[in-house]
Amino acid sequence: MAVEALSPPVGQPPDPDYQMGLDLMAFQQKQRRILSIKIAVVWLVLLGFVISFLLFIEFDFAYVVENAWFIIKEGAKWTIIISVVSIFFATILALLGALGRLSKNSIALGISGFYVSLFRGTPLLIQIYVIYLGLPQVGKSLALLGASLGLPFLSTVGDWFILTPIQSGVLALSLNYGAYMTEIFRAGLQSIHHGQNEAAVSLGLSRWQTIRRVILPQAVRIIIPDIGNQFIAMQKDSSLVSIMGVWELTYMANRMARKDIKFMEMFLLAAAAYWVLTIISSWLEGLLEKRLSHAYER
Amino acid sequence: MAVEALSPPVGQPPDPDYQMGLDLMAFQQKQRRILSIKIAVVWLVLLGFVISFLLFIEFDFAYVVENAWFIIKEGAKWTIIISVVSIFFATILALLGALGRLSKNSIALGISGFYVSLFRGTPLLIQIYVIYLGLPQVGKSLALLGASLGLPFLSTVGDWFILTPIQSGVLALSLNYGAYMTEIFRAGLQSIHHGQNEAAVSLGLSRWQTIRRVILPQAVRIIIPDIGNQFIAMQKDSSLVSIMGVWELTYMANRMARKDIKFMEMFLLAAAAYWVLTIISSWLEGLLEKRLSHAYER
Amino acid sequence: MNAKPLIQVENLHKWFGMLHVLRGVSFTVQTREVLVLIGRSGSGKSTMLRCVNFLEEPSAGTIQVGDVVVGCNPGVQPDDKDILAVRLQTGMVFQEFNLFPHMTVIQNVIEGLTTVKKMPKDKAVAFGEKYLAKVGLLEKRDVFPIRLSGGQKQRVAIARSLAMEPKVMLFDEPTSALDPELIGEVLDVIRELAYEGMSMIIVTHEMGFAQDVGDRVMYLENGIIVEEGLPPEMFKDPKDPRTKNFLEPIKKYHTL
Amino acid sequence: MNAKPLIQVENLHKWFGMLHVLRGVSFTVQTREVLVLIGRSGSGKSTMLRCVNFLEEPSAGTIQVGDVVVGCNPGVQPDDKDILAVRLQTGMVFQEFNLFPHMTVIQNVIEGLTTVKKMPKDKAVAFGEKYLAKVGLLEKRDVFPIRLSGGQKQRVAIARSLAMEPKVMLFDEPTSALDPELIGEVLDVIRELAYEGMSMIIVTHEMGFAQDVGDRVMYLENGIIVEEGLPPEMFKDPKDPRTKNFLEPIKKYHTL
Amino acid sequence: GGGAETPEETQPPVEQPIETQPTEPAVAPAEDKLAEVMARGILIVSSDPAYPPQSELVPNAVRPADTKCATDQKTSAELQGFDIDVSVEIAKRLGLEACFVTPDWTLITAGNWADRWDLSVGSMTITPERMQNLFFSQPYYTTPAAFFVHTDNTSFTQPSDLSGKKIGACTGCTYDAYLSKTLSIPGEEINFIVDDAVFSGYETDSFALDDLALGDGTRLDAVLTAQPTGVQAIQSGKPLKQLGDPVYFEYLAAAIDKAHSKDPTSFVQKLTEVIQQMHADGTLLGLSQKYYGLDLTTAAGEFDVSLLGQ
Ligand SMILES: Nc1ncnc2c1ncn2[C@@H]1O[C@H](COP(=O)(O)OP(=O)(O)OP(=O)(O)O)[C@@H](O)[C@H]1O
Ligand SMILES: Nc1ncnc2c1ncn2[C@@H]1O[C@H](COP(=O)(O)OP(=O)(O)OP(=O)(O)O)[C@@H](O)[C@H]1O
Ligand SMILES: [Mg+2]
Ligand SMILES: [Mg+2]
Repeated sequence: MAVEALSPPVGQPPDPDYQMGLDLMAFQQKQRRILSIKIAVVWLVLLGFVISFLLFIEFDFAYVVENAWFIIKEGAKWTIIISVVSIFFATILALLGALGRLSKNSIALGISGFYVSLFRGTPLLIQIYVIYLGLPQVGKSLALLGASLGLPFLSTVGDWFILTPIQSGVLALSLNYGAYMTEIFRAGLQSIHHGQNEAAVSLGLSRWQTIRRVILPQAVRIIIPDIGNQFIAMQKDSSLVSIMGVWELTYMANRMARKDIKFMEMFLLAAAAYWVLTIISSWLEGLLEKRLSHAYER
Repeated sequence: MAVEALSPPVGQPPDPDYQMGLDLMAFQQKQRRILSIKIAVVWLVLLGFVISFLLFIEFDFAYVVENAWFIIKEGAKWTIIISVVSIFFATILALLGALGRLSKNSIALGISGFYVSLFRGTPLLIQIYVIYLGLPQVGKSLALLGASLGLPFLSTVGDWFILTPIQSGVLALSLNYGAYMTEIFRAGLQSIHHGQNEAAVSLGLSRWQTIRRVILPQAVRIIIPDIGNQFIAMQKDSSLVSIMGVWELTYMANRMARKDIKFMEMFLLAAAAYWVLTIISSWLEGLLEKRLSHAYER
Repeated sequence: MNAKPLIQVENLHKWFGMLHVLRGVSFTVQTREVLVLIGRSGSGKSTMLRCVNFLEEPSAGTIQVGDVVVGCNPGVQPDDKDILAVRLQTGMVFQEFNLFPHMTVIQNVIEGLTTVKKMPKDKAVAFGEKYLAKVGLLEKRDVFPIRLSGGQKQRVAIARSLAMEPKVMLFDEPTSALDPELIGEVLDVIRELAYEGMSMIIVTHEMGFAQDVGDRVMYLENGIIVEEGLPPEMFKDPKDPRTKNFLEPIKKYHTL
Repeated sequence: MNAKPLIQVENLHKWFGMLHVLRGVSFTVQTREVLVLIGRSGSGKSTMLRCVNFLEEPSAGTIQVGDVVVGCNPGVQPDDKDILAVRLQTGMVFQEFNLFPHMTVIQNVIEGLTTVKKMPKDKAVAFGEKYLAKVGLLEKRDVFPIRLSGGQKQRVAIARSLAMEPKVMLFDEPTSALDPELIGEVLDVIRELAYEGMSMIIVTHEMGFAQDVGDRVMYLENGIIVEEGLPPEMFKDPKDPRTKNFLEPIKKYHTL
Repeated sequence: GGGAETPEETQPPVEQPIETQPTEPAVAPAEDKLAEVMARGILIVSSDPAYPPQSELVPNAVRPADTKCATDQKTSAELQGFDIDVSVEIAKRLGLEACFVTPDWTLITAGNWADRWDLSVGSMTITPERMQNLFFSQPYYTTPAAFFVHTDNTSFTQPSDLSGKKIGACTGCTYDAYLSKTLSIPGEEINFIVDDAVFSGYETDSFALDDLALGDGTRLDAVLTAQPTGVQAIQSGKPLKQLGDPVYFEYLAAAIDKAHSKDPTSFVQKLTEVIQQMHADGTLLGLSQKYYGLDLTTAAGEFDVSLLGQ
């Protein structure tokens, strides 16, 4: 409740029942506080269950404490870097994809439809494999082709196909999430009332001007929570890049676990780290959402 | 266009411009057909790219043809069984979760909130490990506890914690997707216009009757596409149960690949199989959606 | 003195946060009386109506409907049984119809009978058909709401409320969402109910209709009943300057 | 004969699938003339208005606005340049206002000027303020639309259209989404425009207002112009039985 | 590789009658793992068919009709390889049918099998860390670990040239430990001859070999892996070659969960006896020759299992 609402509106006679409103507010606030406390208690009880689960499985707390900082510092760094970079490119891809899906141009429609179907229809893991292991083979074939045709630049082009693990991971994550997000963005763009489009077009704005000036700025607000959700999911999916030896969270935990045969300890440490990352991301997303809703608050 | 619309409405004088309408319809149909053909051409060109990619990497088509049936028969069976069973339980969990999130009861709020946060916040892979590896240890501790306390039934209860790979996989997938779908269902329930709730309550329906008779039946229609999307995603995530030795699609492809060192061949075969499964699922979801929209068609 | 009123609301207050929407409203509705409520947007008309059947929980005040008396005080939740008793005696019709889109017309009408009153299906259908016939829509019995015009939807909504056989009907701007040429059919149904002696509270902007069917008119502003009286007098010659202020521009544009 | 009309629509047809919504409509609007369009819901009023500025593409017919003539034939896409030329000469006001919610009032008003007409920002703002003042909302300059009442929103929408200095204004039920006591302020603005000599086509259900500002009234039914004439005559004594049929119940309930 | 020696005992393996008496009479039969397995009639072995030629799946295999294996277990007809043959032989000598489950490596090495399977015959290296959770039998063979480089490479002539180079291996396995100089194998002195390797970890060795095959130094300079694995990659046409001699040997044994609900002591002893028998009668050597073309078993037969102190 904003502060201004707590004093009677200006220009009107003071409300003789003002105290009743204050009492009601106080009562409701108390109710809300009691509910929050009750919920917190439930969480604590459930956390207690989780911890007694750990006790049941003879969890080696000392080992976790000893190794936590190293794993989280190195692992979380890469998890965050890869997720952030990938969500950035995925957002761009999804934007282009959504515009393609909504256009009337057959080439844009065809490419965006194929892209979404292909990358949503196949597993991310396989996409990573193909990009990491398959692309270099294409590059090699290109170089061979260049040599036989006397086109040396093809060999340079071929080299571009040999991506580092990080590049491969970011490319695969961007393409995969871009495909899922294309559909989300499309729904977001379509959810803008068609009256907005009509008003813009009536003023003389072109189709592209309408999208850029009127539709997109409104859609952003709607799709921010979705981007946030995808970002959270991506943090976990980014663990798949560990198969290429990127030292992110899962890789670090897995390596330690295998070395010292402390699987439960390391997995639960990683899970806790992901959980914290998720909670932080949700919170940041909430902040961003709040900032963007400025124009929509009375 | 339904057949009835093609003849002029009864009770009105025949439209002298009827032919104009037919011509326009024919023209539009032609336009639409041309667009479809153009899009199909774009898809074919893109498929051509994919195939030339395969040629570049010296893809062994004969090998794939030889082994495809074995892998798909055994692998797709398990992929489908596990996905179908898991989406069923996930839907039930999500329904309960969503009702909990929307209730005013602190225990329901606390449990559903904790559930969603925990299972969305941690990776599915780790959830599978914990359920497969960790639960039996809890069961064992329970049995020990039972023995020391002289409660033999605790030992029976302890045995229930030892799950087979399939059970563990279904449990983990259901819990994980249930958490994501809780939020989807909550949004679906909330998207039903509050006037529906008010009308039901005015008639004297209780809160639960309102949910069961008025809100849920309408929400189902809205969330069916989401369930479909989750089901498609789950088909791919179900490959994680392979770590427990379930011979589903990814497992089969991977083990064949290792046997004959044909990674690209087997991964792309698996990818194609998943793609086909996805397309079939989308199509089934569309059918279901259509059936449910019966009451909403003029 | 009158007989015991059907509805008696005393000193009703409603706060939304620190927004004081109803500032101590008291009024009565006698059996067979039609009370018309007019006022600006945001003056609290809907809130008042919704407090009567507890769609909004009153912040303070006493509400009596039929034999049920519910006293509301800050921080005290009214009893669920009392609320249900009140709702069974009141029928509510909304501006946006709020038909259940997944049910046919007859299913809409019998929903309350079968689910709340636990009436056997066949008896409920007979009941429902009676009231569908009353609003002139028996032939739309098995149609889904989406195939009805706005006016037809609202008439089905009225039948749905009537089938529960309430003692009083509450109408919240029942024609505001309708195209002008469809308003008539709905008003005709309400008018007939009035002639048959149904007790009603009607919130409306159709001043001609209000004058026609209302036994009494109440003008609400800022959560306070500013003026009340007989319709012809109120509309021709409002006493309070605020009422005058409200009615003037409407009369200017609505009179042909 | 009149001078060359500002708008001349000839034999306009519009099909939605096999639904023949406009069945060969022809009419003209002279400079400084106010044409009022009335008719039932679904009769094609909005579609007709929207065809004039190509929000809907006409299926067949000729549309002339100012110096631009666009002939439409089945299967021929009109030229984008022509469509833009028509739109720059017409201002459109919608029932649901359609203000851009992410822009302040002044940003809404200058959007067309800066983006379409490429006017420098400061000049556009001066322009915008002039028209905001005209609709009496200069003090709401930097407010976001959500903080405006419905009547204020519609007045900003009118200012936004006027700022583009069109030759003709099209109003599609500009007050249908407004609470009754807010209708007056919007109608007053439109009335003033009429007195100043702005050419307009107005779709409205406010018959009192129509009679007041209209130079000519057209009654549309089933995509055909059934009757047209001078407002007082049409409303008092419609010739066609269909027009009579439409106006009767409205007069019954709308007259105090 | 290990020197090929003719086993002393050339007699064909004789099917031994099973001792139904548990070797440890102090433990009640119901509490004894071996007794439980014998009573059940099948031996449940874990083996992941991800590691040819030790274990791989058989395409289009037909499940025998008379099998006692449960529906979620695989029969010996559906899998093949060195480990599978060893498993079947062990089961046969116990008078049991071998049935297989196929959990991944992590789940096997983690221990706490919850009685889901009886033992792992999965070419598991004996390490002190694994001995926290598992008992090991007499090793049934050894594997040399060797470095592989691209055929184009001419600058490396021996493993010690790889110091400071980019070397790939599986993540968290013994090769990883060797490169980070933390490896210890009971009964063996490890000689760390590569310093400051830039380690690149992979989910499995085969991806490391794939990356090396892309070109000399393109992604990797060398890969450390099991010699048979590297040889198999070379045979499948990858442009790789072995660099110098193997750097160490791993002893690979059957493993048993320490946390079985029944006492596994006598079971472990019995297994050791059976494997020692298989060493003694040349069965294992025969299998080694069949799958690897060389003797990888003699050193394993000589391993003194009592050194493990378990
Ligand atoms: N649930 C709510 N939460 C907060 N404020 C509310 C709520 N419902 C109504 N209000 C506020 O209470 C005031 C009265 O609203 P109400 O709907 O009763 O007015 P009304 O007279 O029915 O207006 P209208 O003619 O527009 O229907 C308004 O200022 C409104 O914004
Ligand atoms: N985009 C569209 N697609 C299909 N049918 C349409 C479309 N737009 C309008 N129609 C149909 O065309 C007919 C005329 O619609 P229109 O909106 O022009 O009527 P109107 O006279 O403006 O009615 P109202 O008073 O309700 O605004 C209606 O039957 C409507 O259902
Ligand atoms: Mg209201
Ligand atoms: Mg219209």
